[in-house]
Amino acid sequence: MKLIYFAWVRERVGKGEEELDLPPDVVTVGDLIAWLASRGEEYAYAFEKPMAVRAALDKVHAGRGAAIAGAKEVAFFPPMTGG
Amino acid sequence: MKLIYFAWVRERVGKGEEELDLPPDVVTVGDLIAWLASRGEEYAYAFEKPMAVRAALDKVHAGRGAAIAGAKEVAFFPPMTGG
Amino acid sequence: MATVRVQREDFDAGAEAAALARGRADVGAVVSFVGFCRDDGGRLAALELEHYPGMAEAEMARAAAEAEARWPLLGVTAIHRFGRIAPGEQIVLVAVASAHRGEAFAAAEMLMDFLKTRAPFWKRALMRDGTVGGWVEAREADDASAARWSAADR
Amino acid sequence: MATVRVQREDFDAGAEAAALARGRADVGAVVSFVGFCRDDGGRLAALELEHYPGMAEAEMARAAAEAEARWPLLGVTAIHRFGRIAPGEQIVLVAVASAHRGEAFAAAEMLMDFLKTRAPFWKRALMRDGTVGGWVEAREADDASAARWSAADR
Repeated sequence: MKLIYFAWVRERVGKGEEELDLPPDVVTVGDLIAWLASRGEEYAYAFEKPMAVRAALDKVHAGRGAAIAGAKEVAFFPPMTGG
Repeated sequence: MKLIYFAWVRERVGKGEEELDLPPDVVTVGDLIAWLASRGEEYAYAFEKPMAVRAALDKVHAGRGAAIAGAKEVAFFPPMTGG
Repeated sequence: MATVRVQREDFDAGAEAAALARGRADVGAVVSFVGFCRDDGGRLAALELEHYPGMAEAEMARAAAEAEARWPLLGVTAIHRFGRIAPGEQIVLVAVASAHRGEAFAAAEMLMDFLKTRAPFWKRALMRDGTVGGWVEAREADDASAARWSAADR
Repeated sequence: MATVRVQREDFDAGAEAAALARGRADVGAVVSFVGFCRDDGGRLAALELEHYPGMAEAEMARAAAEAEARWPLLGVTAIHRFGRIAPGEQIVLVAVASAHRGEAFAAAEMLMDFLKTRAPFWKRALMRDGTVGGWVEAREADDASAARWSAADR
């Protein structure tokens, strides 16, 4: 699974993207955030306030309950501040 | 008193402006409309639906009860359709 | 502060809007509205716009002053043409600059509502078949739209 | 029908808005919004805008499609820049054409609300004193503004 990070999520994780093999019990976006947060200090920091991080599956906004099966890329980022 | 007419009020009255001496009992815009409407066919036609005609005193919108004393010009016109 | 013009000539809407922000860094938003002459399904040859010289400018300036009193605006430009205007041509411009977008949108919309219902302009339709169409009638929807900005709604 | 662009280069807002009405006589209204980089009282040197390539364009196109489904629009253009943007420079354009002004104003405002809250762009402040300011925080007011357009309000 390709994971992409933007803005301060990217800075905290320390990389813009990575490929990770996910354990089979990671089914939803919420599961993925919980699993990532357990992978080390930098991830714990990035996801310390889980609701402050938004997610997208294949470039479409996704809620915490969305199933990640079938997605090619999952992105995590702060609330948007464009415009 | 200078009277000015615009759009279909002007067409019905048959002139764009005129100078008229008003009788002393013409005090308000409403009085002036009633007096004008009695002056002939063309005026009666222009003011046949009195509420369809708007008025301005010295280039400021004025209601029927506004006193015309002191005004240099009174204008009559249909509801505006600019923009 | 507001720029108000009533003129026969066309105007450069983009240049007018851009001028409101040029050379300053406190403007965060410029909203501009341009009204065009539509051809009414191909039947209209042109609009003939009559206006009340002097009062037209004064009413536009009054509307701009009301908008400026109501919102913290950084610039207002309003231009209205008169005379013969063909389908596809520009009739009116309202452009508003402010720090944030909310007030620029609201002020531009209020200015157009006031301009439609208070500024002394009257449109007559000249038809393609050579006839002079009637004077365009005022729309109740415009009065309702303008009424949104009355003091009671604040 | 909508034109959506995400680009590093500046854009000609007036030309983009004018293009929506050019050569047609069914457009009665063009509303355009331009968002500018403010200097934050002189402290800001520039904004650095990061975006999610692909998703940024897709979200802008989705917002335009929602506006087109909701109002009878005759043209929509949305342009958003990324990269380093100095105070006074343009960041974003939304321009909407329609027959009547009400829907053009509403659609332009909805598009900006959606763009602010849904399009994946993030601003970082670079300060004049050489420090990197923080990432700009999302404003609750923007979420509230976007919520106005939810289905329940229709």
